[in-house]
Amino acid sequence: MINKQMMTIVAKDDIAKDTIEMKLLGSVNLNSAEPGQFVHINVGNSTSNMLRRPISIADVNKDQQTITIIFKVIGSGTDQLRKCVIGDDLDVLVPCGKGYPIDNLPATRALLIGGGIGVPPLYYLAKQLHEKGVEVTSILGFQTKDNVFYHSEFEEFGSCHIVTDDGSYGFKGYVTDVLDNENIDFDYFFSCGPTGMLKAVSNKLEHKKGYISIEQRMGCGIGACYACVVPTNDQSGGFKKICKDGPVFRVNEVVL
Amino acid sequence: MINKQMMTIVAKDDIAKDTIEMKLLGSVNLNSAEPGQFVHINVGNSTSNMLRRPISIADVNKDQQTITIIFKVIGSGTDQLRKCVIGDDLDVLVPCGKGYPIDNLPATRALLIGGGIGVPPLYYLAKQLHEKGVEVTSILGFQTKDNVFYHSEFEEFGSCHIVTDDGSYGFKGYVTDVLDNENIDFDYFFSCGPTGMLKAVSNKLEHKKGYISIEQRMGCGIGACYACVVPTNDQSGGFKKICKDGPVFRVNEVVL
Amino acid sequence: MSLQINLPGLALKNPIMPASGCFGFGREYGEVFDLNQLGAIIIKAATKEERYGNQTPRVAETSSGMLNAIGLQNPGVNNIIDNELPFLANYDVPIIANVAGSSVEEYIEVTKAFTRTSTVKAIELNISCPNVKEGGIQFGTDPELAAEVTRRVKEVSHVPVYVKLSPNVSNIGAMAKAVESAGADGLSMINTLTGMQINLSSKRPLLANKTGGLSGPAIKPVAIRMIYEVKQQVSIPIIGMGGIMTAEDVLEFLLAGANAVAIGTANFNNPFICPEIIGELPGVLTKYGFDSVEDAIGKGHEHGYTYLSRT
Amino acid sequence: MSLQINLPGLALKNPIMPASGCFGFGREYGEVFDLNQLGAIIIKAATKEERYGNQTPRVAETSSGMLNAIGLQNPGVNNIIDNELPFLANYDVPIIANVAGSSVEEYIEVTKAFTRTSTVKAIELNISCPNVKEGGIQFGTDPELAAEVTRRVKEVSHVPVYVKLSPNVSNIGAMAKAVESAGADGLSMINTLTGMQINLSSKRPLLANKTGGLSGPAIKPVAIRMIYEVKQQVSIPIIGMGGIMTAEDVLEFLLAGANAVAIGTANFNNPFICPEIIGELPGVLTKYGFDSVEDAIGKGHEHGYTYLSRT
Ligand SMILES: Cc1cc2nc3c(=O)[nH]c(=O)nc-3n(C[C@H](O)[C@H](O)[C@H](O)COP(=O)(O)OP(=O)(O)OC[C@H]3O[C@@H](n4cnc5c(N)ncnc54)[C@H](O)[C@@H]3O)c2cc1C
Ligand SMILES: Cc1cc2nc3c(=O)[nH]c(=O)nc-3n(C[C@H](O)[C@H](O)[C@H](O)COP(=O)(O)OP(=O)(O)OC[C@H]3O[C@@H](n4cnc5c(N)ncnc54)[C@H](O)[C@@H]3O)c2cc1C
Ligand SMILES: Cc1cc2nc3c(=O)[nH]c(=O)nc-3n(C[C@H](O)[C@H](O)[C@H](O)COP(=O)(O)O)c2cc1C
Ligand SMILES: Cc1cc2nc3c(=O)[nH]c(=O)nc-3n(C[C@H](O)[C@H](O)[C@H](O)COP(=O)(O)O)c2cc1C
Ligand code: FES
Ligand code: FES
Repeated sequence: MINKQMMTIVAKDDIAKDTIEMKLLGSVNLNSAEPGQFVHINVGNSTSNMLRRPISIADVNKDQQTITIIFKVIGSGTDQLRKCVIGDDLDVLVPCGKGYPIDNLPATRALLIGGGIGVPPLYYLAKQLHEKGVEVTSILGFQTKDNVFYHSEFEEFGSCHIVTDDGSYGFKGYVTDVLDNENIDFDYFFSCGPTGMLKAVSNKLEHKKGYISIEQRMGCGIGACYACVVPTNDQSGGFKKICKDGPVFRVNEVVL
Repeated sequence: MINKQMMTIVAKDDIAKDTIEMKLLGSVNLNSAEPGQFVHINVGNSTSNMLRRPISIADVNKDQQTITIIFKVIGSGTDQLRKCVIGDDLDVLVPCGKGYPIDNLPATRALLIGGGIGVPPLYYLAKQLHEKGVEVTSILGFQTKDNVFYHSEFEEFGSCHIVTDDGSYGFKGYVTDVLDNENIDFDYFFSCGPTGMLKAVSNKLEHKKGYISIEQRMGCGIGACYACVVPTNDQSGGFKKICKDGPVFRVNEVVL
Repeated sequence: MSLQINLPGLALKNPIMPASGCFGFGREYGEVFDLNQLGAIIIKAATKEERYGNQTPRVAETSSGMLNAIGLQNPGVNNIIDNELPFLANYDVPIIANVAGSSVEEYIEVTKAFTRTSTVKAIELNISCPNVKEGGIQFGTDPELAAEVTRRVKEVSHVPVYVKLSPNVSNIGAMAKAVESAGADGLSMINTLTGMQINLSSKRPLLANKTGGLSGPAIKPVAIRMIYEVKQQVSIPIIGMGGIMTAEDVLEFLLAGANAVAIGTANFNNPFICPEIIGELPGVLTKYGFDSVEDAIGKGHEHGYTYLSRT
Repeated sequence: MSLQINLPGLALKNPIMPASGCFGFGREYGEVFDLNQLGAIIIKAATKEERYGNQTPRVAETSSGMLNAIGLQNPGVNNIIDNELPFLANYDVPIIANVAGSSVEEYIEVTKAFTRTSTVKAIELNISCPNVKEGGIQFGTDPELAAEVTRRVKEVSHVPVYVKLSPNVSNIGAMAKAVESAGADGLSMINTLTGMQINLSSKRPLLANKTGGLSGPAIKPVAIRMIYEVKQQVSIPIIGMGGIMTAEDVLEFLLAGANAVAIGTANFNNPFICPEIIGELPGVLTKYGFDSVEDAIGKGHEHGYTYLSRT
């Protein structure tokens, strides 16, 4: 169940260019939060930034009842969030949406493919998969060296390939180049990143089972306003709400 | 000349109910600021509180290059100002308007009559008059005990009568009751406060020379938008801009 | 304090209801708070057939507001009656059905369909949709078309009809009077102002639909003005909306002449906004000297001007 | 980078000018910064005779905006020519005179009066004033009245005429086309949206005039939409305005189809806003891939939609 709670910022770090990691301490139990779900944060007041901002849950610490978020400053809302300091309270809807359904998944070797600010949700996923004994390989793509984060964090759970557009860190190229060049063995893949990347990955891995996480501008974030719909791929004229039915979908479940 | 400067809050105190005294350190010379002039403060950002708030200059310390303002929290702008803390910078237009023209005034005994949040500008006036050797008597009216401020400060410059609507501090009644009951000798009076009070004072003292300070909702604060006009009393159909020609006017110069 | 208000077809325990399109069919918010607290619920627009609506992005944020171009996505009136209304029937809250269409016939058919349920206590006739037959002119901007659709819908409706006015008009009073004479039982105002945002990077309108409806506090002064203006020209009640964020805003709408209010965009910012405002309203009414909601309605039209005072 | 723009009658060094009514006759802002930096100056509305305007309060603050009801206070066109224009003639900046009136005759007389000065380089015809003869209908909401007044003013004007459109209309495109066919050399849009604020304590409209014009960022989406809509229907240039606060906002107006822009409310928040935006504009144009102002005009109408991406 989604609840609205005030969460206190207990840690804040710059981890890459314009990229901030924050730990938020909950006032209501966070145990149900799953990898792939997001929080919907009120970054304004009644006149500025009317709409909440969706940010993925990058990690959950059940002992401390904190969640970690990682966000990139791209506009007024994330800029506002950047200005918050340790000790500030944030008004957050948590947890929102449906995460990666790994509980009942017969996965043994997982491939995680993340792009840019789509990387954060994969971290908590990697951690959970690793805990369940699933072998994890990751491919993370960033624009350039300055944008790279969490390389060593992902390496804790298995091998991690980093690519950058300009080769300034790791391999030069796209995440799909790694798929071409390395012979990675996996039974399920999980991907999150820009739409272009998700399309390329879905095409390349079209015969594989996998899950992708997508994004869209949101109004309510809870399924009431129909701002964030995406058509399903089954020609039935059906649709899914990204905020409620997603943001995680089976590959090819929805039209990218 | 009005200039726009960032001023740093160097002191902040609650001096009465919802009434805050702030000292602002200028980055541009403040020597020209006169009693009766005001500052025009930007209390918002581009989306909230678009309009600046006019607040009287309550004191100037030329050595330290600070000005003092005293304001009452009555709405969103003053509430925003209340939230500012020592060290914050405020975007201020200073000094605005025309003050009490005491430099060339042949005053020897001055009577100051202030009501509520109209009291602040009279403080710097009292100080300046006192320095010039003018004998100062003040009558200050407040709603109730909780609202009273600067009693002892005014007493430094001469006798000070406090009245409250409910008699919870000083005399019970209105400032005009003091005029009736005490036989105060003066050649010029100076008044600032709610319009009702200014009217009552102007009527009672109609044969006396004096100056009053009035207020109106403002747009630009510098004389360009015609938001703050007040008709003159000379039947000519003329008008004055409170922000530029005032806020101080000769008694009976403008229609109250 | 009594927050009760009686309007045609609607016995409201309080004047607060979520606005159409901002609350779906109540399910999601029903998981967040007890819907029984609400004065009424205005459900999402119904059309005859299922509609997918516009392409995404469908929302954009603006200064003190937002744009939306959902495009009337809904499962069609029959699905709404069969699959959504039974859930809402569990609550002791009057349901108002927002009826949309692109021809007079469609409005009539949707309204007729609703006669087969007793859950719907009133119709909110959404005349901001373009009239396809008349070449895309909005029913909501032409007094004659608006009167015509009102009259025809009234003929088939078994419940009172509130006509929801569009603010994108030169003369809101003329629109209000036209639908009043055509038999409207009440008005609902305002719908969104048409707006656009252009994305600097992509160099095109941000919304896939290009234009969208502007809502939120940005439009409140327009809503208040229109309600004030219309209140002086008609005698049917008004459900007011447009930028309400606080109980003070509700009182401002009541003073302008609204008999009840709807809250749209604010739900997205704070899913608890409706019950919170209901809780705060008695205190605000008391603070400004009113004994009931009824007491405050239209009171902004009476008093003389009082001067500023900084005491 | 070249910020130059040539419009009928106006060779602008940059596309930034203060909006009418928000800059007086330039004297006060002239004490704050060097007016020679401006692209042009639109002076406060001129009527035939001196006007005192409305009672105070004349302004109110709203979410992301403000209401004003100054009521066209001005010393009358002859006083403006004799006492205000000589000051402005000292600057190397084209002056645009905003012409107001409550009858076609008044518009004509004011325009004629301006023919006796060479300081005024263009007329901005403010058709938002009520037409007293026709019973208070605004010239700005009736295409025929608007065309009529435009035609008559064009006959007597020795300089190009920009008609300033009111956004309080059902069909802005029809208004724009009407005045274009009547000979308008350009458009200026948008004027303010009519709004109201009710004061809870006094229980009456806060402005003495009751209604006022809403300006500021709140109305920017409406301005952008109307300019985008009109750009597709007329071929005369547009001076865009409504809520501009930043150089990015200016680019949004250019993309929507404005050839130059005016800045109103923002001057009150920051008296240096015009020169600041002029300073920032080249950087913003470069950032979004433009080599000049000219280059950006109307570019929001061309590009296909590109998806969101969070890389
Ligand atoms: C399910 C989900 C999870 C996300 N997780 C993360 C994350 O972990 N880290 C991160 O940095 N970003 C994440 N994003 C993207 C993030 O929501 C946007 O970057 C952010 O909303 C931008 O807000 P802004 O005010 O800075 O930008 P602005 O452009 O000023 O925002 C204007 C409006 O557009 C919306 N918007 C802009 N870009 C996006 C976008 N890419 N997706 C959705 N809405 C957008 C904003 O929410 C706001 O309503 C996620 C998005 C979704 C949908
Ligand atoms: C020349 C002058 C000097 C002043 N000096 C002082 C002072 O020293 N201390 C002090 O506490 N107050 C003073 N005031 C009054 C002060 O400006 C208002 O209390 C303040 O603007 C209220 O802002 P707000 O946002 O809290 O209220 P809101 O009611 O939310 O403000 C809404 C709008 O109305 C305007 N407004 C509201 N009340 C007044 C008012 N009484 N006068 C002018 N504008 C108003 C605001 O500036 C704003 O634009 C002075 C006013 C003027 C004109
Ligand atoms: C996302 C969204 C969807 C809406 N859908 C509808 C709708 O289906 N029918 C309708 O009559 N109004 C619709 N509206 C308009 C609202 O009901 C309301 O009139 C408007 O938003 C003004 O109120 P607000 O400022 O409180 O949001 C919608 C508004 C929003 C923001
Ligand atoms: C205080 C004030 C006075 C105005 N006076 C006039 C006027 O005399 N003539 C006119 O055509 N527009 C007038 N306007 C409208 C502005 O010129 C401009 O069209 C409008 O404010 C939108 O721009 P903005 O949002 O940048 O303020 C006035 C606006 C304000 C705020
Ligand atoms: S954001 Fe409202 S339904 Fe998804
Ligand atoms: S506030 Fe603009 S002229 Fe006084």
